[in-house]
Amino acid sequence: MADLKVKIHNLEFKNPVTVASGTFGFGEEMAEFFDLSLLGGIFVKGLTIKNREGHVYPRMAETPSGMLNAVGLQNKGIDYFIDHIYPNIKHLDTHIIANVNGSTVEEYIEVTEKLNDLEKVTAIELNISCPNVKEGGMLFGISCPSAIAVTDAIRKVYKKTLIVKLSPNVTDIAEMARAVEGAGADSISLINTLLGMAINAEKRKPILSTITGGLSGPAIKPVALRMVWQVYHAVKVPIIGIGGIMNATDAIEFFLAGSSAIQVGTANFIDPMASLKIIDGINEYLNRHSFQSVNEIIGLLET
Amino acid sequence: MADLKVKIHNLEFKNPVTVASGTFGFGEEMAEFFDLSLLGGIFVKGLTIKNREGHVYPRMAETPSGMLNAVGLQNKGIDYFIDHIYPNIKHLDTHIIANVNGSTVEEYIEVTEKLNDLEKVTAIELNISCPNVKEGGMLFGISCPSAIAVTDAIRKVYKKTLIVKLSPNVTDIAEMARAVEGAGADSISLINTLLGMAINAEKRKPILSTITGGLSGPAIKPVALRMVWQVYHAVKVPIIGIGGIMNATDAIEFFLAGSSAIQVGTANFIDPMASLKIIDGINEYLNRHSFQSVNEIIGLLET
Amino acid sequence: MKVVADHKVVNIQYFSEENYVIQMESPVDIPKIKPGNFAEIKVDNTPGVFLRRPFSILDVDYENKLISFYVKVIGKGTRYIGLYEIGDQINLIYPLGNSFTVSDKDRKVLIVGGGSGIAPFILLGKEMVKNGIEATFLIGGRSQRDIILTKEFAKYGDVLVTTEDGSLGEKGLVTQHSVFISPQFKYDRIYACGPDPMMKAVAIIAQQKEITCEVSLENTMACGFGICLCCVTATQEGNKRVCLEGPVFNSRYLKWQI
Amino acid sequence: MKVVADHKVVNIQYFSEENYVIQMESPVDIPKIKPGNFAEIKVDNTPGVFLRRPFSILDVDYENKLISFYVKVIGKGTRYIGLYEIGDQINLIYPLGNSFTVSDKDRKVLIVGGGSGIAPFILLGKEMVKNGIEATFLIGGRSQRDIILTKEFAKYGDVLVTTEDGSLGEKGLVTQHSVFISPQFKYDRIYACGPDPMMKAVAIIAQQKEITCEVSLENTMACGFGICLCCVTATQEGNKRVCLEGPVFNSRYLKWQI
Ligand SMILES: Cc1cc2nc3c(=O)[nH]c(=O)nc-3n(C[C@H](O)[C@H](O)[C@H](O)COP(=O)(O)OP(=O)(O)OC[C@H]3O[C@@H](n4cnc5c(N)ncnc54)[C@H](O)[C@@H]3O)c2cc1C
Ligand SMILES: Cc1cc2nc3c(=O)[nH]c(=O)nc-3n(C[C@H](O)[C@H](O)[C@H](O)COP(=O)(O)OP(=O)(O)OC[C@H]3O[C@@H](n4cnc5c(N)ncnc54)[C@H](O)[C@@H]3O)c2cc1C
Ligand SMILES: Cc1cc2nc3c(=O)[nH]c(=O)nc-3n(C[C@H](O)[C@H](O)[C@H](O)COP(=O)(O)O)c2cc1C
Ligand SMILES: Cc1cc2nc3c(=O)[nH]c(=O)nc-3n(C[C@H](O)[C@H](O)[C@H](O)COP(=O)(O)O)c2cc1C
Ligand code: FES
Ligand code: FES
Repeated sequence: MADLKVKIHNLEFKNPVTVASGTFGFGEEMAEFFDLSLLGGIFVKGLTIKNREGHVYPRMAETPSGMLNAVGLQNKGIDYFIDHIYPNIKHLDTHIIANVNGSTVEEYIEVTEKLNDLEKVTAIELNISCPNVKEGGMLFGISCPSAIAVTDAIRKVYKKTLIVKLSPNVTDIAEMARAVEGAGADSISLINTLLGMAINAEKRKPILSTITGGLSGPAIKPVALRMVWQVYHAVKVPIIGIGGIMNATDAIEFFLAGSSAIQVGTANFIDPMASLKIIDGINEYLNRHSFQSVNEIIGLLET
Repeated sequence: MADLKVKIHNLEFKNPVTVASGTFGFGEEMAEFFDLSLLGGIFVKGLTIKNREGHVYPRMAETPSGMLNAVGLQNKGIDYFIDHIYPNIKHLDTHIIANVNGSTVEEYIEVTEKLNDLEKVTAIELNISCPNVKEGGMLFGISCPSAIAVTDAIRKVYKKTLIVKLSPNVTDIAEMARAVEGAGADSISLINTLLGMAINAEKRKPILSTITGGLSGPAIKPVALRMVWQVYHAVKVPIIGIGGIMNATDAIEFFLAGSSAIQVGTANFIDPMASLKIIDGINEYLNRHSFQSVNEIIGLLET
Repeated sequence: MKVVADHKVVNIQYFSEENYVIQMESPVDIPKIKPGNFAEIKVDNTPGVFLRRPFSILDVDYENKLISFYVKVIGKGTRYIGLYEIGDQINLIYPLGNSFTVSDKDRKVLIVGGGSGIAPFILLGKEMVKNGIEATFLIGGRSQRDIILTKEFAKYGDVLVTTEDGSLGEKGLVTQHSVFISPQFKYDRIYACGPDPMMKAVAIIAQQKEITCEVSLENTMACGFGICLCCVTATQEGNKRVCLEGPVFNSRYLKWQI
Repeated sequence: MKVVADHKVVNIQYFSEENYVIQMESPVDIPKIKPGNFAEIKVDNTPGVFLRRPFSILDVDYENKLISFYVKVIGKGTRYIGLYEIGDQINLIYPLGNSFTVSDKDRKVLIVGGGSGIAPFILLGKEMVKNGIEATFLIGGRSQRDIILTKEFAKYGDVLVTTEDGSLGEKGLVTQHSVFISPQFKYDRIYACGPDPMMKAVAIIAQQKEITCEVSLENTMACGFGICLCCVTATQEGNKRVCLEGPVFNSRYLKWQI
């Protein structure tokens, strides 16, 4: 058994395989499939200050090797999470990371402040990249000054590990990464979904109620890998790689490009056991190639 | 038979199906498959002022529902085109459109000026979006001032139809489109490839010699459709839609989103007859839905 | 716990080019399946199919570990599943979703199915018999060829049929069947599954007659087990996941535009 | 004109789990195939396979419109092609690429094949016989199980074998075969197809002995017919497309790092 432990800022993860926000609920539903404590961490569904019903149906479109979603951050709000969900998942022996959303800097701050006291929420992931709603903050995530403003504000009120999640819908991802690192991010996760669109030619209508939505799945993996690699060469903080990871080989590619950990997203929908298989596969790869630890392959790409 | 004629600026195309630059050579090789005069137009392989050998092998990587390329604008230079290729294709009864590349505004101008005199080259496509090389001008295509500068310079020296090809690797595609429209573009084509990367996990090396390359194919269709739709609502000039078009349904989606014509790219590699099948399929769709002309469905998306 | 496993195809029976029942063998004991539960089927090797496809569980044979589905061909996935060969493996996840209410207070129930919406009603029929509830099945389709499994339904209750072209049973839509205007019309509960307009029409009748009506909704699903939030339907208490809080809902709980 | 058409699988013969010959029937008359020509095979319904796959044409039967390929399993596509069933349709494009030079000035030639690189040499052997040229086939592989089709080659000339483990023929790499140091070594031309290092080693020997050497290169191809420029190899006259100006090159024309 190779050593799968990785560090993100000052947190130790038992393994580098976590699950992406919005693709694993709050974990509760997935407990019917496997023991969630086997995961390195769980990034829970995006939280907002108030209850959000999300967008109207239809919210999903299948695309070549991927899907579009327009969920629109449906969640019952931070207070409901604290009172009704957190108590059910806080016993898990894995990192629970809250995905924080807002439509103003103040909202981000309010949500974050409430999370400060949850002992088992060991980190937050600042989502400045959700393409679906104003509250998802993509507007924050596509310009440096606003990304700096929100990161800086949260840094002031949050003492634990601060992960900032970047949007791929930008001209220069390295610049964005440097900006949030400078503003105090302890780690950077990327990528969120690419803004896309699907059309029903027969009905001559968009498939999503919101017209455009977020593209995820293997289709975006080449873009995600490229951005991870660019950001790895732009910042010093650890990177959490996301985008189309379906199996252990995909995960290894992200480590080689510079990720210290990865998030499994859309793959959970197709194979709820995907993340466990990925953990096994990483171990198998490390053994086969005689690496002692996953840390040895982070950024090891020979260029 | 529905009316398939469309207009791009002052040019009439016998049908809206053209083939994308770099995915059809200079047409010569494809004449072994079908009569090229059946096409609406041919966007020939990117031209530069001097001979370019392109990048070293490997130049290609297969990805989920797509591929990455790093050809690097291999071509024998504009003079060779004029002397040795143009004479062989000028008899074709279809629009021949030259794809113009440069690493400086001066180079763009030089190439363009030489094309002015070629009677059968009825338009040029200004490529400010090739992610593979400096000469491909992606640096021009990802900032408004430089896109305006090169478009404006070419507008001054080119009197025929000027199509500007946009890069999808930007934060705000509508802004780019308005910029080049303002600088004199008669039409806008989009999208060029998304910047991506592929890794061989076993060898721990990038698959492409250039590390990153251009992502094309069905994987990028949702992004392309979204951008066409955004640009359609941002500019008045006709749009030529590109990105992952494999069949007539895909093409119809691009018309609905606002394209006046489309380019078939990567699909040519998998099915050299793809563009002919798409022409037939468009006709079939129009008949089935009782449209007289393809012009009726341009931008018809009900939102 | 859920079953997530490769199942072996043991039989495919075509009723027409567009309708078939596929039966598979489970490698593990099949857990208790309730009427209305569904499975997510992974359709391998089909261009353009990326996500799983949801199908109601038609029938189970616990002893022989057999599970079957009734599939109507709609697009790529439903066509391809019918092309599997005996012995091929198909990955299934089940049981998913909630189920129809079976109340021993009920005496007589009406079960209305249209198209592939009849699928959950074999298991429901069995439960009715088990609980001594008298079931009437009302099956609708476009024409005779769409009306299948009636012999099977007849084992669990009366079977009424409508076809739009009148080729079998009464002519018209299910909701135009004479049973609804019969003076003897007296049911404690109505169940409906089928196209949205059909379910809405049934729900309206139920509401008028003040009878509880349960409908099983369809929806585009990315996961099928509650984690993506793509499959919501608007209810009196906000958006609910059709795959988890549904697919069965009391029609009055839904915020349908009826 | 090129053939672009669905072909019916009529036979698949496995030599081992990793080697097979697949034969297909063309719906149209097969145009003249030259030794070295290849085809682009469309591998349908295989996850992760988006582009066609190039394969040398192993043999053709013009009368019965049959075309065959020798496939070595490397990854997804090559595995899947071998799983087609008799009667299935596979889309092919051919003939593609250039071909080996067959010169009636030659008296004796040496044909060196390794792995799937033996594929183009059945057709080449036939041409040799037709032109009265004496061919010697030198076939290399890792072990006995990799050495196939030797009976077929024997129809067109002498057959020499090397295996790395010595299980058949001489032990070692093809280039270590005693033929190269034999005093009788006298060939007018050498043809080679196989892994790059093997072809380079053969080319070096040919150069030393001042014999013309033609090699058939592999390369990652997106199209296979000259339009994508993805498959280039560096030559004395700049980058050339392996799919169009190749796959056969005079080894001295190549800018190999030998
Ligand atoms: C809980 C549940 C139970 C179901 N049970 C059955 C069953 O027992 N038998 C059965 O035959 N079918 C059933 N369905 C429907 C079945 O899931 C779809 O027909 C199938 O997913 C279509 O897949 P496809 O690949 O063939 O179609 P695609 O190629 O994906 O789509 C073809 C067309 O149909 C539309 N479409 C596809 N699925 C749906 C949907 N669910 N709602 C609305 N439009 C859709 C698409 O937008 C597209 O226009 C059920 C669905 C749900 C949600
Ligand atoms: C002109 C030509 C003729 C050929 N003739 C034959 C033949 O007659 N018989 C035969 O068995 N094979 C032949 N090949 C090789 C064959 O095309 C490849 O083995 C096949 O494309 C691999 O596909 P796959 O999906 O199985 O592998 P993939 O799953 O695509 O790849 C598996 C691994 O092999 C590597 N790889 C795949 N193809 C190549 C390649 N062409 N060059 C270098 N690395 C590669 C990939 O990078 C990857 O690491 C020929 C190739 C060319 C260019
Ligand atoms: C249905 C769905 C819902 C999502 N919701 C969120 C969210 O609430 N917050 C967030 O930061 N990202 C969200 N994402 C983005 C994912 O976390 C991830 O960044 C993206 O899907 C790319 O990874 P993948 O290709 O592995 O899915 C969502 C993605 C999907 C598909
Ligand atoms: C191999 C290859 C070479 C290309 N070369 C050029 C080029 O020279 N000039 C250019 O403007 N675009 C070039 N492109 C981009 C295509 O014209 C097109 O914009 C892109 O591939 C997206 O369309 P598709 O998904 O249909 O392929 C190239 C694309 C590929 C795949
Ligand atoms: S389909 Fe994913 S939550 Fe219902
Ligand atoms: S493979 Fe496309 S040019 Fe050779």
